[in-house]
Amino acid sequence: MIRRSKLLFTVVSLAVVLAVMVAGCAAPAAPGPAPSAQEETAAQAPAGSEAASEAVNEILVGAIYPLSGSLAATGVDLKNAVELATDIVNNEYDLNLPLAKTAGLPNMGGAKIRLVLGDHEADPEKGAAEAERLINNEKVAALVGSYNSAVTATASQVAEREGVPFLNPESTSPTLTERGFQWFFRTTPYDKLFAENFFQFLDEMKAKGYDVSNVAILNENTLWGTDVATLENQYAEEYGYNVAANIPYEANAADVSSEVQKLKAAGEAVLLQASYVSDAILYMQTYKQLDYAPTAIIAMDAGFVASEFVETLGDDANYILSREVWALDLAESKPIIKAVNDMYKERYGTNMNGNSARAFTGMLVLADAINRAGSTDPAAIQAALMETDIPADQIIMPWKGIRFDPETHQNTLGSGIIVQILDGEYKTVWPFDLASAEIVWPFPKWSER
Amino acid sequence: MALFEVHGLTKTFGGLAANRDITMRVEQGEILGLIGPNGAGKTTFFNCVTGFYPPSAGSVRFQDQEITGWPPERVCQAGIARTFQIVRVLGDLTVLENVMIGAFLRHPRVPDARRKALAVLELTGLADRQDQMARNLTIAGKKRLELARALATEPTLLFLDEAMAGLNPSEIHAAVAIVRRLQEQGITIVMVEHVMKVVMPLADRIVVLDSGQVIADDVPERIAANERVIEAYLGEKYRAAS
Amino acid sequence: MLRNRLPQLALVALVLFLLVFPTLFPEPFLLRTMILVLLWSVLGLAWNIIGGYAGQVSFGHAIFFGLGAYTSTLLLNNWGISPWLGMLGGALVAVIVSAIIGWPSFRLAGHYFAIATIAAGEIFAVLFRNLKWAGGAVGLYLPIVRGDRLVDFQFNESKAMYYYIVLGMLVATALVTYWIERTRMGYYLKAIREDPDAARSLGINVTRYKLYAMVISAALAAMAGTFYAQFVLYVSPKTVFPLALSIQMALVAILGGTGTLAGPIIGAAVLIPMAEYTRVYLAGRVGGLHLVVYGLLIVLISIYQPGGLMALLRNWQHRRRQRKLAQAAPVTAPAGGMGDGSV
Amino acid sequence: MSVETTLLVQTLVSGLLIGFVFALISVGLTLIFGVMDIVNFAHGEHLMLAMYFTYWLYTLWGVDPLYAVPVVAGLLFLLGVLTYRLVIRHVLDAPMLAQIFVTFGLMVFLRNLAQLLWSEDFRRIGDTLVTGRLELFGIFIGTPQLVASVGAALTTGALYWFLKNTRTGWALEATAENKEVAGLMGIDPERMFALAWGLALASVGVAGALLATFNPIFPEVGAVFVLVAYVAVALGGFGSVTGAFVAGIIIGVVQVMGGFLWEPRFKTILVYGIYLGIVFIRPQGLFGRR
Repeated sequence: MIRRSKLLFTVVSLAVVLAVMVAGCAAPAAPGPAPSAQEETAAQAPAGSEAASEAVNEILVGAIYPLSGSLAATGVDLKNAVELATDIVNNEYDLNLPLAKTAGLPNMGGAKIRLVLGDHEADPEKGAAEAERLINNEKVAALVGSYNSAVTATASQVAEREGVPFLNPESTSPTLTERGFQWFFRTTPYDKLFAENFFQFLDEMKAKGYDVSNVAILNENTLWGTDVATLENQYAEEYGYNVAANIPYEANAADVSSEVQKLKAAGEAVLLQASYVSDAILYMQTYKQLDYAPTAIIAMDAGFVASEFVETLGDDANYILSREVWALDLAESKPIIKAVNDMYKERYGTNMNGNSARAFTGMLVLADAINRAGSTDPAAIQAALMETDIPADQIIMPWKGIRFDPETHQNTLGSGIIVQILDGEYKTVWPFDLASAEIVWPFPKWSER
Repeated sequence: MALFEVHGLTKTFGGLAANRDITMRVEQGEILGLIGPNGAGKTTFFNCVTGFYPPSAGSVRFQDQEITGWPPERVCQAGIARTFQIVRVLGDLTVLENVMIGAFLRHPRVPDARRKALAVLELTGLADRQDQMARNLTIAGKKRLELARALATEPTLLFLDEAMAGLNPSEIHAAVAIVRRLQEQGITIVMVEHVMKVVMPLADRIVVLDSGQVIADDVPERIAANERVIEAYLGEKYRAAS
Repeated sequence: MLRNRLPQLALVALVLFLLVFPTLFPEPFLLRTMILVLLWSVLGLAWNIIGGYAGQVSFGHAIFFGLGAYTSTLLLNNWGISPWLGMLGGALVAVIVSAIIGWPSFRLAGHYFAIATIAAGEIFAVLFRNLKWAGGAVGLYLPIVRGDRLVDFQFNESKAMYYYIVLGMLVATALVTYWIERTRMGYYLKAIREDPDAARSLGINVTRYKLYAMVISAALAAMAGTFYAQFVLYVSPKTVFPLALSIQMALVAILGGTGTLAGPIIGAAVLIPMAEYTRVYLAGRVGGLHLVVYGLLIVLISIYQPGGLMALLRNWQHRRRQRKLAQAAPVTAPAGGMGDGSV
Repeated sequence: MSVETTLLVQTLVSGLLIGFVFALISVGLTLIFGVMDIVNFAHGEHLMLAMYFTYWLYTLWGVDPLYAVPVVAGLLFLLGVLTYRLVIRHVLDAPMLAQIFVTFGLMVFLRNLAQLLWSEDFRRIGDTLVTGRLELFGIFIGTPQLVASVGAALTTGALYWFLKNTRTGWALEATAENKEVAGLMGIDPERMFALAWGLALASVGVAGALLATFNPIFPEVGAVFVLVAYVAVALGGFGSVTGAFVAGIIIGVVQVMGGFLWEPRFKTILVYGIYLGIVFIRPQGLFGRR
């Protein structure tokens, strides 16, 4: 009897699983990492230790990203980007990018870079564990990663301990470069700069004769959102704007009407918002439902530039302004972007986005440094990174180039852009000289759209 | 001076009274039978005097000490032990462990508690099953285990709530024997029984409850002849029959 | 003769193995995994005292872990007080808080208690996310201290010291558990778990003993928290206060077998490496598949082996004993609930 | 109305609207507990499944969520019975821990399975029959929210009527009161348990379908609602349908009002605080028996 019910249970549960699997594959949005990833990780598992000996013609670089768990989708984008960069370094391509035209690293007899992946599931402890493993077991020469600021913090801490260069292409928490680390380098401009951009932008709008004196600050109150809000408050004061409301909220809420009510109570203002995607969407719906239309909504990217945002909201997503680090329409002023994006799209079926573009760039910067170092000795690579000087035309970012601050190791030439969603597309609207579309201002009333 | 006295004890649940103005006394060393038809309030009475329900009114005295409204553990520490109508053995523990937990009250150290427990198991004839899981015992076994567990706390006064219910004649016989032995050891016993004929030969005195009130308090012989008692029970019989 | 000694011998062998482990496998990632196994054994055992022995399912133990981590870290960062003292400080704080939470919560029946602990846990998470002086959501970074001195409780060159410290903590926790199991307290806690009313009728002050269990459990969890802070050198609400953490503490215990000494250790020894290695080898391939497997695993365990892995062992032993004493008292079948007299 | 009052009323209304949804979700949870003393920790995931079912019905066959309500309810009823037969039945006599963990494991399993199959992406049902909003005296009411609230009220009402006025309903309550007695009365507890699971998930199915009209759909969506549901269930007294319903609404209002009048980020503290406060004073919850 027991035995039979056991059997029954096992069989049925298996059946159920299979059934759902099938159903799932029918689903359009089923995740499927590129096959190349599999070979890579498959190779990585056994290789490891002996890789150290043949390091001469093969340089191992560790990449730590959220490959599973709640950020898996983003993690896969990032992984694809660093893979593409690696491939461009390892093989010959006619692109005006560092190391593209040669196969492998010329200064090291054409040695090739091999990526070793680590998955941190967005958990700082696991991030540190992976850094530990990649450095000691896989004997990687350097690390890139790790998207989530908190994870980057702990992972880079391990790298700092072990004395291995850690290049961070896409975490924007200011604290990261304020730790006085020797081995930590960051290519992306960070929230401090973005926050300042907002007010530079607002000043320029003022200059154009628009009335913008009040700002309201709305932020989710985890690590990132809190940092952002603090900075926005600082600059608001510095640039002489009045903060009409300052509302931190708990992420992943079921209902945000009280927050929106508070915003309404605050009156006319430019809303500076920092939210992850689930909240971003919920807020937009609540704005519409409660008819809240501020002068403008300027978002600190994240949720507002996630692919789901426009997909989910459709037309309701229009007219949102968001800071960005990158936008596809920059190709109009920078053809190299198109070339790279085409390669990316051909392999992974999607366009690049701010995250993948930054990861891609970061990987190239690291490769360039290793090449100039001419060895896998961490100290040499670190020194080379310090020397890094890549001109604007050799990167796919809208930056003035890449050069690290000798103290903080923050890229000093980075800069952000502001995009606006128009007909479901992200158009660069600021800096005005890079703009590909005319900005819509102020944010239209819900009843009038 | 009586060992245990109850004065005007009343317990009401949202308006309806389960015990109404009960007054009775228990003398040192006697076996008192507490009987009555279903729903007469016997178990409620037990729960009130052993601290599981706070009485709505009235007082409970034990050894010249006011114990009204004391929590169960304190009542037990004072020397009053009880068993439950629906057996509450600690199923996941062995028979020995069950009894040891009772014994710990007076013997904090494990070896002493075990010694005490083994003695009680001997007395209650459970010694041969000491390693069995309590949940695997028969109803009779479980009831006996509860009794043993209560005894292990070395009570002066012992409340047995239908210790015989659901037992077959031979098991009842054994149980009766045990109760007698306890009395010889000087333990005062109050036993609730639903079935009159079980208590009759055993009890020195019998108190009859009906719909929450004491309707008789007398020696067994005269209880048997008591009009109201018979009536209460006949009514019960009819109810049972229907 | 020798067979009866078998367990002791096994234990000795195990201890020896654990002692030489770092020298046998100095390789850092393996060592780190082992450290996590030991750390989770400590947490599992800590949870087991209140959740396993006393049967009060707590889904809020992250509170105490977190308090331990934060207390020592704040003491260190603000006043440079040694984490070792911080560890005691954290334990103290946890004891106080657990008493404050426990005292009223214990009046709640099983599920009310479980959910009350969830609620308490959430409150602490939100609270610490918003406490500026505790780093808020950003959390706290611990300064890197070179030199690997024992007093600093920080070791950058080799993880071995971390390993021995947490091993020591495990031994201590195990001894506490052993002591509880072998004294009146252990029996009382089990009695409370099985039937609080019966326990009270036997003169057991249920609330007091639950409180003892809670306080001890909390103190141990807090000490583990301090260790974690020193180990990861970063503390934040997201990492030390999440519900998931409380749940894994319980999971480790139930997987191995609640209310037993070896259970949580076995549980951790199975679960943690599984988690670590699935992550390493599945990285980037089927994201999150291992979590699906976990879920199924938990369900199957709860259904077919509620006693956890320990129960498997015990049954096996039991059968051996049964075979030995063939003339054992016949185990009578459990009588159904119906017979238990009328209500 | 002055601006302030408008804001206050608006906030109150929003609170009520979300409260009704909480209420319906809590009702299912409490039913299971009432009948068999088991907390379904996978309740949120069942809600999530309901929302996905609604979504697929809409995208694959263009069924409007409103019409999908009965279908999804039916599907979840079956799922409930199945869950009982395959999983829960096996732990009826198991220790409480096992009972808690079996549904907990179910939660982990379902949530990550959804993540694996349908990815983290947010999905939303675009245009439904109920898209839009009403405006009365400057107070805005989202039509979907309104419909959801009404639906929630009706479903709970129906459930309540069923429990009080049908033989099966009585049997169910009898089982909740006392299994032995119910057994003696010739009620088969097993059937009642299965029924309880069916009904509970059916009601969460209704909630899911209605929620899908305005809430984005993603694997963790259940977690967002279920913690509140636990609190509502305990607050209303485990097992009390009316209790859970009222408690759900109370929590909705408290949360939104509190958030508006106090710091929004302390909303959660407010809710859990009140919960703790009440259960400490009244461990059986607001409407709980015994």
